Amino acid sequence: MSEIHTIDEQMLVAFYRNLYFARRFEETLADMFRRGEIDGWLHSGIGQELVGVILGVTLQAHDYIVPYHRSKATFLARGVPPRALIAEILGRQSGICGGVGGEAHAADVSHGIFGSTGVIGAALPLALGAAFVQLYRHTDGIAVCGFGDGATTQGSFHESMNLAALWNLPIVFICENNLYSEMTPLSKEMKETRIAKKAEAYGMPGIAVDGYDLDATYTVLQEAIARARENQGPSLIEVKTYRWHGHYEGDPEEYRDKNEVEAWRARDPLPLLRARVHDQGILDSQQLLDLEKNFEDLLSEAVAFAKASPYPTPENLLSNVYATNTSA
Amino acid sequence: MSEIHTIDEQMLVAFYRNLYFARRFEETLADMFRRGEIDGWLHSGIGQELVGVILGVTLQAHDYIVPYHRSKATFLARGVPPRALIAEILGRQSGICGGVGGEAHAADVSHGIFGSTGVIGAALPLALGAAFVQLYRHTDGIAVCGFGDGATTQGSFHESMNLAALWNLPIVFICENNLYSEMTPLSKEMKETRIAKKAEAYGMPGIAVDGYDLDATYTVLQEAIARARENQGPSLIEVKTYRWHGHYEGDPEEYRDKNEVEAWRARDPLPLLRARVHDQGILDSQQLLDLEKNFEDLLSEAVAFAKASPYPTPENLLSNVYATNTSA
Amino acid sequence: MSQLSYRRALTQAIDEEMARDAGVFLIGEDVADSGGAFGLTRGLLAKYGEMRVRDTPISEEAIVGLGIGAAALGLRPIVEIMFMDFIFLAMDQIANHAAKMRYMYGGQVHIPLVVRTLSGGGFRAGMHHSQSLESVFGHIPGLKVVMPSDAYEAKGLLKSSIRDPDPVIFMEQKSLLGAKVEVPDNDYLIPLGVAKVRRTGSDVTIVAIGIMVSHTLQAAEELAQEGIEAEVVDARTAMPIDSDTILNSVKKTNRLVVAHEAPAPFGFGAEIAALAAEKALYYLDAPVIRVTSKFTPIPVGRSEDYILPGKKDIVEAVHRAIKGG
Amino acid sequence: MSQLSYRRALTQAIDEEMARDAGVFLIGEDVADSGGAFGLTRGLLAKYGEMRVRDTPISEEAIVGLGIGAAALGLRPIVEIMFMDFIFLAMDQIANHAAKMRYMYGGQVHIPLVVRTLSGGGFRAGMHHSQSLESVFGHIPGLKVVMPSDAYEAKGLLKSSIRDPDPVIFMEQKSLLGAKVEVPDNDYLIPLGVAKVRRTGSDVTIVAIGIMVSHTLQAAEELAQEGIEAEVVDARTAMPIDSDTILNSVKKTNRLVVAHEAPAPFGFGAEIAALAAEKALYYLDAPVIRVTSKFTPIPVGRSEDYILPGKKDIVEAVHRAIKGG
Ligand SMILES: Cc1ncc(C[n+]2csc(CCOP(=O)(O)OP(=O)(O)O)c2C)c(N)n1
Ligand SMILES: Cc1ncc(C[n+]2csc(CCOP(=O)(O)OP(=O)(O)O)c2C)c(N)n1
Ligand SMILES: [Mg+2]
Ligand SMILES: [Mg+2]
Repeated sequence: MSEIHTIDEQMLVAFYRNLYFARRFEETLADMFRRGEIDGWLHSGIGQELVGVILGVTLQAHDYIVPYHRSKATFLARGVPPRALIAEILGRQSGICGGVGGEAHAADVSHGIFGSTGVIGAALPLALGAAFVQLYRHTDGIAVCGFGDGATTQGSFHESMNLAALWNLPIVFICENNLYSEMTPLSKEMKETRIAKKAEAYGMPGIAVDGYDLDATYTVLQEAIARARENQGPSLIEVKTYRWHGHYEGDPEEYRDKNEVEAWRARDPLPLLRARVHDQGILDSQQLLDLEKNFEDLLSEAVAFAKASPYPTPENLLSNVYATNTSA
Repeated sequence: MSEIHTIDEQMLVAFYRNLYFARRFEETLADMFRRGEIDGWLHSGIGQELVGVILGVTLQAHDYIVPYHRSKATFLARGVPPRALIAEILGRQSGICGGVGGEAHAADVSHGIFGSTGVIGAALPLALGAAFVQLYRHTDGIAVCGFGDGATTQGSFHESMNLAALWNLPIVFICENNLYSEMTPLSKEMKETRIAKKAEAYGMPGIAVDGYDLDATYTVLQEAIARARENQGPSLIEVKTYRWHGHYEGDPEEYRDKNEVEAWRARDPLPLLRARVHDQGILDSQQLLDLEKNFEDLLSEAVAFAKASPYPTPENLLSNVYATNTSA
Repeated sequence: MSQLSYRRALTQAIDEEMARDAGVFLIGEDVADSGGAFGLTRGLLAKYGEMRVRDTPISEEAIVGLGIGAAALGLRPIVEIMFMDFIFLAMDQIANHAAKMRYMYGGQVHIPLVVRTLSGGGFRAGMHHSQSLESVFGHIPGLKVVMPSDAYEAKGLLKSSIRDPDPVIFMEQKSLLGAKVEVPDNDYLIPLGVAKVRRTGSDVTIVAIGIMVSHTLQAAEELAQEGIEAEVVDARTAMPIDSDTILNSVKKTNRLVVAHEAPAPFGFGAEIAALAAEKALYYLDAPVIRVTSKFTPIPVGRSEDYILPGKKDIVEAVHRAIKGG
Repeated sequence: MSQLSYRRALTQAIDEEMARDAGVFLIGEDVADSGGAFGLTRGLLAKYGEMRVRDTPISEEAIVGLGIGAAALGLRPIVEIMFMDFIFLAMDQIANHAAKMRYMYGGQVHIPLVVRTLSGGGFRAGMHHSQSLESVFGHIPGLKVVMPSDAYEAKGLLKSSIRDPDPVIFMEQKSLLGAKVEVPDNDYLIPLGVAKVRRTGSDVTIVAIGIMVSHTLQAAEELAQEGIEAEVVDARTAMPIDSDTILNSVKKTNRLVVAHEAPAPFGFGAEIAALAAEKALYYLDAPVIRVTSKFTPIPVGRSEDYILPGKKDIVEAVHRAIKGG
């Protein structure tokens, strides 16, 4: 990383808006889950929103994101309507995937988001395809692929890093290292825990960054994105971050120390960013409160919309297996 | 690698005997293939025998080898009867696998050889099992796993290296880098072509060595073997070597330059080793000739035996699908 | 004898076999420290130590391969794949290596490996956490495939699987985890490849497997009230298939319905229907009917209820079978 | 119209489609510089350049995943897996992603991906170079599976597969590579999911797929000399299954034999037999007979001849079907 890139006022506000909203979105979902309003599971991204926000805000419309599996922040910051995202998580017809994919398999190709999967590690090969399409079409678009530390021990990580470097694909791999893979700590996933360093095996730059430091993360991401965009090749970014909630909502979290959680929570980038926006005089207290109030309304409306939406019909559920009208 | 280990006279002779025999064995098979005496394929290991010979001679009886797929030298040097190996390659009942496995899938567990497979890269996870068994049983035995450069781009390579380092398994990974994967040159397999360096991503030592240099290769292997045996952990050894024949016998070899082949052939370790055994006064010319003559007899006998052996019977071919008498 | 959940029956089976045979060990993601993502292996680490109960990284291919290697060389590994859907990542190791190794090495090795995995619907977690893949594995010569239908079956079949000399894919039925039945505290085995007639009847044979056995037994009760006596055969293992038990029942009832949770094409029902069409054709008085999931991926949330088959589908199928088509 | 080998028919199909549609590209191990391990893609690199014809490292999972991603975002990838046996390494990408992506994203994407792969026996290279896995893929909702039975079929079906909006597993029959038939030089398509009656007959229906079609046609000639007229249906695709064509034939001949190279359990024959038992039971005058390989891995060398099915087995099966069991 060279010197820190400056974030202009407009972007700072965009980051704040999106970070605030992503946090409230996550909190709202967690509450809903606790109240039994969500079928299946919920994997909270709370505490890890910053990277997704930066990506969502800074990437160009023709870039593709294969999102990190907790990153609802990416979806929102890219402009996916909150109501359609909640509806998807609730399995409703009005969801971005018609309510069939749900939390783990949500995609919105019209917003350049694709490749989400319930299979850890499987996103990376898919992301190669997105990068290859950019190359093939001679666009200046890129692909970004997010995943966790746990995914780096999958064979697919290795094959994908190798192929991306070999073919000089316009892609940025972003590993959100939150120190755990479900209940397993990093030290039981790998002996070499410096994930960024693994990039060397592929002849690719690898950079680690504190994911709670907005400026550092912004800088590292912008440089990697620029590299990819200018056809200088892929990068691996290891973002050191932390999830505040359990692996899934309801996780008893016996495997980690409350103090560890508290230490990360104490570094929460959200109030820091709010203070910065305020102290730099970009938005005053009232403007901040108005903005936050607006988001609460937006959220309530989105939840109400989603809850009122019907579930997929049998006809919906039998569609889209094939593009042609094939029946078995 | 620290300083070069000295090879004592007895071992030098053992290396010579085995290298000579392995070479003649390979040549004999290639001739037979040309004459149409072998069904299916033959993948010659000619030019790459040295590593297999060193391993076969120096490993202990309770060590396991998962052999590199061209390494007939390993089998022979470990004491597998040549007749039974040829019979296997000819698909005869008297082969080491009853003639069912053939060249690519030959194993001889009584000689500690297991895990060969027709699937590139699949041997590495299997080898983890062999190393794990040693650990589990508290033996001082180890596992050695051979594979080519092509295998290092498989996901299984990554997962296996990671797990071996993490669990401190007593294993030595040996990559015979012969610069090609079938018709594909190394530069089209990976951007970072220093295979040994890839070990760093796993927190494992990785050492490259000239596989035509007996002393260097011997030293590097002995050190890695000792490390594994003393529970200091796994290693990755990249042996730089070259196959003189095509990928398979009959390969038109359009993808490489004859001069490249000639340059490697000119460095053939076999005559060098012969001269060394002779010049050091360990064996005189007559002893060498006698020894070589003996091997010719052994080979002829082995070929004759194999050719005279029956093919598997229907009953043989229907056995061993299950250990129990299950029929579908 | 006590009421035991499917979950605890599985734990007990592993525990008893680990106590009995020092060669049995267990590896998988989150199986040790945290006792399994679903608590199935709780307590085992404390009892058997780190050598025998181990957490692994997310490396399905490597851990299954390790299991195969260790099995071939004399140990008895149990490898857990958290959800069956992820088993595809280890497919080469299972289908090309575990299944074929004994054969390709001419009988030099056994592969007493058990791959335990949660299968089927019930968690509403969608297409990557809900599949039942018994027929994919049953098609590969060399593998055995076990699908216990309740806690009693789970314990006896898992113990047999662990002792079996061949590789076994052991499919734990997700939606049965909490279901309790009487389970003996002591050692007992249920042989692999022997189906069980769970209910006798003369009007129709329903061959069911896994979770569908409970739905079928309930359907049979309902049918009995209409005067239709169904014979319910719990197939127990998708491979080997106990064709004698199945065909004998068909020859008696002259009608066949097959029920499984996986989709129909190339599924368990196809094989059973083919068996009947091959070996009991002249006994069949009505078309064979398959009760299966719809031919789609499994959607998330409650939508899965529409895709997966249930009691109602079985009752309807029997009505059709009785009517003769 | 000229005599063309299966091998060249495949090359021609790819060539024509690449010329026609700039979105079609081809990747795989050794497909570019050396024109394929079996020469199937010779000349394409020179013609279409490095962006569209690319050698890959040995990374089956990554290259298939790349193909899926590129397909979802609008290109038409052809990914070659050198031997079908290695497809297991890409199984998660194919079965969990190519197959399910359209469904799980609610129809936002198509996956016009073709995975071309050499399948079946014929090279005598044993268990890791000889499998036919159509039923494994046919079982997964979302995939299509194509098995061309001669050069004419190969060209027309491959062209359709490339244009198809869904993921297709295209199984090139190894032992047919050199076999020649008349093949039009021009553009023609054979629709996926439409079986072809290759020979009409009234005494028995033989449904065959892939390489077994040629064995079956030969068997039919032999049977004709005994006065038995077999109707031979080339299924062409294992998924979708053209049940109409198959059932109509069965309803006409009242006897059914199914022939495929894969083993019987959960195989193509199981599905066809089940179809008949479900939808044409009352038309069947004799047990359905499956002609398949034996239920073992495939041994190396000439031993494979004993394990794989051939003309003789078909003739015998028909004799049994005619006798009625
Ligand atoms: C192939 C596969 N194996 C196991 C799982 C179960 N699983 C879901 S999330 C997870 C941990 C992932 O850890 P990481 O990649 O670090 O992401 P995090 O959840 O920490 O954000 C596991 C093991 C899975 N979904 N896919
Ligand atoms: C999974 C898999 N993919 C492809 C092949 C076909 N294949 C056989 S050998 C080979 C090249 C292997 O190269 P390398 O590992 O360098 O070993 P070498 O043959 O050079 O000794 C390939 C691609 C295979 N056997 N297995
Ligand atoms: Mg993590
Ligand atoms: Mg090589």
